[in-house]
Amino acid sequence: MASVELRNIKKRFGDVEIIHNLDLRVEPGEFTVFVGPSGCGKSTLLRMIAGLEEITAGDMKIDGQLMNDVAAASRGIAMVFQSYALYPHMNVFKNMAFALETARFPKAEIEQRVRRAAQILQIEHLLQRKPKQLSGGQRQRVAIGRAIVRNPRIFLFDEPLSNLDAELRVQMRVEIAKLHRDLGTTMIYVTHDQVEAMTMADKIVVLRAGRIEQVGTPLALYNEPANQFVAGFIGNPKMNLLKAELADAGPGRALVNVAGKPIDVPRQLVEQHRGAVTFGIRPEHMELGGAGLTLGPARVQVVEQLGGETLIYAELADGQPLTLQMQGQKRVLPGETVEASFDPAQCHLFLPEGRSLC
Amino acid sequence: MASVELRNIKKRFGDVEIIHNLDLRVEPGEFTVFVGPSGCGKSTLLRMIAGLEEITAGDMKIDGQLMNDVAAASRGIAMVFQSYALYPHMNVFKNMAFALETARFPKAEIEQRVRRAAQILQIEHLLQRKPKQLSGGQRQRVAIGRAIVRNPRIFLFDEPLSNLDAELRVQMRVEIAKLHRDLGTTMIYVTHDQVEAMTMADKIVVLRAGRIEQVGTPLALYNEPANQFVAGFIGNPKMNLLKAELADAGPGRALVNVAGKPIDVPRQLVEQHRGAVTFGIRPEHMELGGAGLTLGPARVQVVEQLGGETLIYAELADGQPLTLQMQGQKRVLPGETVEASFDPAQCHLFLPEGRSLC
Amino acid sequence: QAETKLRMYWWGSKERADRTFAANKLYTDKNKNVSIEGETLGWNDYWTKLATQVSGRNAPDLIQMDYRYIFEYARRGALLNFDPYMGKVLQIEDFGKEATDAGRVDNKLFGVNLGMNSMVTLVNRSVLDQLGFKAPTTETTWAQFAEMAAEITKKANRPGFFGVSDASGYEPEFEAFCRQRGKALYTADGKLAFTAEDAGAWFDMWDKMRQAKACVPPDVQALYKNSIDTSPVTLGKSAIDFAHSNQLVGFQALNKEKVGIAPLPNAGAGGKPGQYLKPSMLWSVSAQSKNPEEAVKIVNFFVASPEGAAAIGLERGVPASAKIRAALLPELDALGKETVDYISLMSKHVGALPPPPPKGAGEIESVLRRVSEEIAFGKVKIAEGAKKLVAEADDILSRG
Amino acid sequence: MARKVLGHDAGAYLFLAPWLIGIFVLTVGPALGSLYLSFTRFDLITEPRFVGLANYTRIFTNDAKFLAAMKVTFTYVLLAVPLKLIFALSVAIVLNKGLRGLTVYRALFYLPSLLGGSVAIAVLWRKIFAKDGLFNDVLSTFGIDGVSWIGDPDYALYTLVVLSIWQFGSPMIIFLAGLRQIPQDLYEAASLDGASKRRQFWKITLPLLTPIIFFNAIIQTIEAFKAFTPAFIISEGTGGPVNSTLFYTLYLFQEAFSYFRMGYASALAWILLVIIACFTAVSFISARYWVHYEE
Amino acid sequence: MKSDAAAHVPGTPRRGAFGSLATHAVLIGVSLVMVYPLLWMIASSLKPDSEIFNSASIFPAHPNLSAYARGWYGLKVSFGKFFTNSAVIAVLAVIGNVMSCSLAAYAFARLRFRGRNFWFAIMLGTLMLPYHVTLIPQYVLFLNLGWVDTFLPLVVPKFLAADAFFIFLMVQFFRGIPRELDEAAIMDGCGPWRIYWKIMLPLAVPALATAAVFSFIWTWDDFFAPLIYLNDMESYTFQVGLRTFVDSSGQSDWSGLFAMSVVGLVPIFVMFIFFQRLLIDGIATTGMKR
Ligand SMILES: Nc1ncnc2c1ncn2[C@@H]1O[C@H](COP(=O)(O)OP(=O)(O)OP(=O)(O)O)[C@@H](O)[C@H]1O
Ligand SMILES: Nc1ncnc2c1ncn2[C@@H]1O[C@H](COP(=O)(O)OP(=O)(O)OP(=O)(O)O)[C@@H](O)[C@H]1O
Ligand SMILES: [Mg+2]
Ligand SMILES: [Mg+2]
Repeated sequence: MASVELRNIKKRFGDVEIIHNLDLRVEPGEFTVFVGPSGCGKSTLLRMIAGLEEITAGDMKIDGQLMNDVAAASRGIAMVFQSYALYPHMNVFKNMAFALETARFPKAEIEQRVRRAAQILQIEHLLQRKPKQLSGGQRQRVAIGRAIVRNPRIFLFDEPLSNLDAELRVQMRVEIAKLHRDLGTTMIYVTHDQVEAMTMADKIVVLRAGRIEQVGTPLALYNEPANQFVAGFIGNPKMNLLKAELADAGPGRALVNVAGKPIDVPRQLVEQHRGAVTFGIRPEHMELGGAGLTLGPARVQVVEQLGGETLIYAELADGQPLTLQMQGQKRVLPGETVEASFDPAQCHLFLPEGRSLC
Repeated sequence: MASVELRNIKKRFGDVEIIHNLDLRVEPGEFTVFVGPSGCGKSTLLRMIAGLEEITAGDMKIDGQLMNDVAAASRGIAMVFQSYALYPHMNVFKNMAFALETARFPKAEIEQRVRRAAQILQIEHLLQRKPKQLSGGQRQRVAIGRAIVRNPRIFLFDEPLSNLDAELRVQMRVEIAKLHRDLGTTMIYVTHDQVEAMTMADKIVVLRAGRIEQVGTPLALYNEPANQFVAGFIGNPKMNLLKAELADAGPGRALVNVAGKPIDVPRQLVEQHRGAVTFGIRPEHMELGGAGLTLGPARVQVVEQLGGETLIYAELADGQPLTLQMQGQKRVLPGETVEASFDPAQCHLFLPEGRSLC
Repeated sequence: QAETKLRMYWWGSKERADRTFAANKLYTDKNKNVSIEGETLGWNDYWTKLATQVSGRNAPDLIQMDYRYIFEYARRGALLNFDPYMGKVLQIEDFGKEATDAGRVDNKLFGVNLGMNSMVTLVNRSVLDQLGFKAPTTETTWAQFAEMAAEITKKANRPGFFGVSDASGYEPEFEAFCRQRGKALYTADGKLAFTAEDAGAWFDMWDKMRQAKACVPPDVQALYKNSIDTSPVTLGKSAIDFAHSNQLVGFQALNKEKVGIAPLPNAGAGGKPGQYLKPSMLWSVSAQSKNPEEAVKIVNFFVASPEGAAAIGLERGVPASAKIRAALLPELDALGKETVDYISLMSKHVGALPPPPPKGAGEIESVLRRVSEEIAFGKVKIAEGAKKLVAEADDILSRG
Repeated sequence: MARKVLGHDAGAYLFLAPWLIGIFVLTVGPALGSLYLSFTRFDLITEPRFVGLANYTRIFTNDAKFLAAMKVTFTYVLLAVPLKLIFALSVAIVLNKGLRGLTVYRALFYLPSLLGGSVAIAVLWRKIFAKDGLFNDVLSTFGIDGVSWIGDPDYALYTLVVLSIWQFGSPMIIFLAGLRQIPQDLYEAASLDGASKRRQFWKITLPLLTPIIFFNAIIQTIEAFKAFTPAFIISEGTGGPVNSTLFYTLYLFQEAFSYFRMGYASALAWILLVIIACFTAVSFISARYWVHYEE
Repeated sequence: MKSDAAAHVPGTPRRGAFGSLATHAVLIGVSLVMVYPLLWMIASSLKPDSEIFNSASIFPAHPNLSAYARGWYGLKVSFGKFFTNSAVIAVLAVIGNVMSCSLAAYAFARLRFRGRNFWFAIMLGTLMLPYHVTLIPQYVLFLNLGWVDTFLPLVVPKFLAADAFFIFLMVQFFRGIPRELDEAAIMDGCGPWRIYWKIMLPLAVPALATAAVFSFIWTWDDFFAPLIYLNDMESYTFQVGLRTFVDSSGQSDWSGLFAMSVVGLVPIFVMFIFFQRLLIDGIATTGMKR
């Protein structure tokens, strides 16, 4: 178990600064998930923690020890690379055994650990294959296997399940969670999968363009996004964000005009503000018909049937898009008009610069 | 617009047969999605269609023309590789322009098309970078860009969005769908993302270990899986599959014992059978409390809070696992006992060998 | 175990190696405390390695020397002066002054003559016989020679076959030509002893022969690399070439037809002798040798003891010692006999040994060759070329 | 980054240790020795005598042979290097196609390089390019009346250029090894982009082979500047006919070992080194613009 | 080698029978030009000396193998001994070069250290100085070490990476190996030594094979260094042995020379065939996303 502390971390590639003065503490044994848009710096951050990328400025500590100049090999970190980076000349077994051999584990134990990992990853029948004889998902599993055979201080996973099918992904998720439980190792995990992030994380770190937007437990991020970006990024489909006017606010309530409708939001604003705001409501918090407030009739543009649920992409009277997520297979056709209701307690308000107002 | 026809296709790597006598027809202009577990042969199939992999046996026709021996370069196919295969020595612009330059498009048009694609893919600011200076998701987008600048007869996408964040993924999905609508090009798309498969496909092909399990529209697969494998594979979280006894069956109804509970399933069996069957019910079709039938009390093992929904992993009285998907954030704790109800019309029954019974 | 180890170094053929090793064995059998390690190489590599070893102060004790190089090494102090050993360990009085002095540089003896040698006109006897020509004699003048060569070309009437090689770049023949005119290549004090006029006459003579198709064209001659295998005679391009008498055996080995040797042409009436007898090769001892006396003894064994001489035979040339020569004569084969006869014949027609050439003589030889080619290929005029030769030679000599 | 892998430079120097020892023990001493000698008069046997810049002065002001050697060498470098590389690359490309009998061809094509500068090659080369040689026989079937290629000062050097091209085996093998390192999936991508074999060659193979092309170009240039053995083919090291094959190192060798002027030869060597170093430096600078490295 | 079938790029049509026939025709034509000298050498070894230089025909009038026996036992020491000497030196050279040069190359290609560019320039510089001028100082050096007339001057420099050619060659190939593999190995706890040994070397097999082939062949073919440093005939190498056949000033055994030249080609040719099998498909870049 090891803590990771980043203080004032910067990363520059040539002239371009990719990570800007980032501060973060990962507690010992914590499962931390990094999420953020493509290219925001997640992999770079992991690589800096691993010691593969020089830290342009700032301090990186593991267990309180300054690590900036410690060799990657001696940091005691295992990592699953986004690009797998399998050793092309070694078969799957050798790929997974390599770290153990490096650490001079006894043969029998190597054998046992690798077989165990292979079993978990369902690649036992592939142990003799070379990487080029594997499918994408199989390669990815070998890459995971290479990390999990070890007992490092810290695990770094860079989108480790992105090429697996849903079923396998669930299984792997469970296995990684179990590994975390069993070993108690500190884990940092990059993913684009909301379900993974929500279910695995003790703490989610939302990154955007090299800055941390919010750190918190999954539900905290879902329920109380610190800003519009986090609100939009956490939750799938994305929260509806509508232009609105904050007309009035009192203790525990605020009056906003959205798409020409006045809506009374029963929430306490954190600061005084009048005028333009962004009004947010999640697609899954709206229902067709129902008793709550409505934003008025919306014209259906596109309907997506996912089997267990139906997504309706509609347009409000003032032209703003609105997404609705319905349970089951709803028979709604494009061109129809629907009216969806919601519980105003589930709304969010954001300042024009993005900060959450409540 | 071009049709693709595979007849009796086999693929062998050395001694291992990967694809077994596969037959498939993709209609001109159709959007076909391949899904299947990791390593089932999806990429191999794409590569055979593209002409990158020799066809061991069988015929591959495009627009009725035998293609087995036609060079990849002259098949008029664009492909997004699972491994990207970006040209490392060319910058992003050049990577995307390469095919157009090859086809001797005028400079201005190349410029315009590449910029347009870069805009869609949100990589305009990266056009001068080399692939090694890109993040994983950025590379993947370049790989997509390389395909979509062209006007091929057929598009092949091999898990093109796997490394993108949710928001971008939705945008890209929309863009690809739009491309399909605008160009009407035949598209074959491999994905592990249920949402992508369900929303984009005209037709989903479910593969398993080199064989086709079922071909059909998304909702057909969801609602009427031909067998237990498809039932389990389509839909996320996975359908609950429970051991059961088929006690009796009459026209339009069947009586099964599941976990010691007799359940009357109002469905017409396709053939006569008694004894062991598998009983299937999707997690999203179960609700806590409610008026439907129940499988008796279940002990909660794990609860996953996804924000918009809650997954409950429980255990029935006879020890069989049961997953429940609930709307919103349910306050259920492991160790509690819950009882979930369901509409028996949404049940499925499968023969021991897997075939669907209704 | 032998206490005294000596290294012996020579170039040459397998035949020579066999004989030398045999002689060494004879010697060491008699002198149990001595061992001789023999090293043999081909001509070209020999000198590079020798230079390296001498420079590295690791020269072999016994060095087979060539007349062309002895001055270079002797003047630089690399060789042992034999004079102190003369008459004691080294008993070569019966060589005669000429043959002994051939190993002298600046009045000190640095090389012991291993065999007598002289320039020859090498002829393809079969061709000459066939065409009805006689090999040149001591009477033949350059003019007659040129005429005959032209005749041969005409008579043979084969494309690419000529009377004689183009020897305008051959230094020994040019030297003979100069001597016949009463000049020489170098004066005793190391200056040039011929003039541009002499050179001009020489080049002019050959140019005329070229015009008359008496000699091979320059592009053929250009391939001659100072070796038997590249001689126009060996390659079947000419009937006559120039060489040294000890090369007869080598020539015959590479020629299907019968070859023979004859004297060089002379300047005719009033001409001086051009040829002289020089050693085919010499034994020298390194100045760095730790056992100079033993080394000199071995030299003596090779040239003055009947056993040693018998072992090496005539392979290195006709022994200078009359005594030894007499002892060996009976075992001569036809070619050997021809050589010995030639040397005996020539002894009456040769002039005195020229003064030792100065440093830089080797380079001047290459200048002669180059200038002759420039003239032959028409790159410079004859007079100009002659002047160039003299000027460049002077420059080299002044550089030292 | 790698600094950190090792903690400090020491680790890297450990890898370099054998080479560094070699450099200091075997190379630096002799090299500096020869540099010193270049300022002396040294006849190999007697002690070197310091003469300052005299050797260099003479080379640059009063040495016709130096100029001749420079001309010969530069002509040779400028002709032989590009032609040989192009030839080696072309053959490597053809052989890389996975033809049947690949190994046999590869071995056969390497044969001339195995023979090196052996005596046999010398004899043969002279036979082939003589006036009545094989080459002219071939020409005459086309009705061309050839000259004595090897004996004529105007052509002799070109036959050596041909010889150099003919011995293209080493760069060919290195190209082949380099071709094997190019990832196959890029060809797959390119063929789907509609690129013909030819275009794949120009746009994928060639750019990705640039590190190897660069290597071969540098090495071949250095080798060509130092060409020595070929001179023995025609002239047994005299540089003839008429200095037309007087390669720089041959001249240097003559000065050193035939004329006992090691000091002068050393000066010649250092001038050559500077010339080659300039060429190489320019190549390295230009490499930034055309050589693609994976990292 | 599996190359024939496997190297066919799938999906590309196999070249028509005619196309490949044409390619083969050209290749065979070129091969003839390449092989001609060998044939000529063999033919010459079967001729008497007097026929070698002035006979127009390549075919011997009366082929006869005697030159082989004569050549083999022609010198005081038989060619068997020279053969062994050459083989020992060449094998040691291969080992030395591959080991020491790959070490240095790894440092240049992958490690960043102060003075790297400087040393790299020095390394290239050593390629540029003609060896003739360093010969004498080097000779003196080896003489003082007592190494002259042993194999040491021929072998030890190879273990000290004196052949910058191979360093440079390997640097170029090492640089083509994706750095991510190093990084993966670093994460697996490898230090630079293990990366070098377990990652770089296996992935650079084609380059190492090339270096090995060239080391062997060039060492085998080298005559200058053995000529200078070996005195005792017992220690002569094959090439030096060959050189003693030819003495341009006098009598030479030409057919013996050619016979032995042919024999001398056998080991290097075999070595070439053997090692070129290692010029297998580059494996360096599969197994990762790019
Ligand atoms: N060169 C090869 N040699 C042997 N087996 C191979 C080779 N290439 C692929 N395979 C095997 O063929 C099967 C199908 O591979 P393919 O890449 O088509 O899978 P996939 O369906 O695309 O999987 P994924 O979703 O993981 O990408 C896999 O089991 C793989 O191990
Ligand atoms: N070598 C480099 N030179 C310049 N820019 C680089 C380099 N490597 C990465 N970048 C840039 O740094 C940013 C962060 O990259 P990083 O790989 O950390 O993104 P990421 O968050 O992992 O994205 P993804 O989810 O797409 O993998 C990207 O915008 C990328 O373009
Ligand atoms: Mg990343
Ligand atoms: Mg795949």
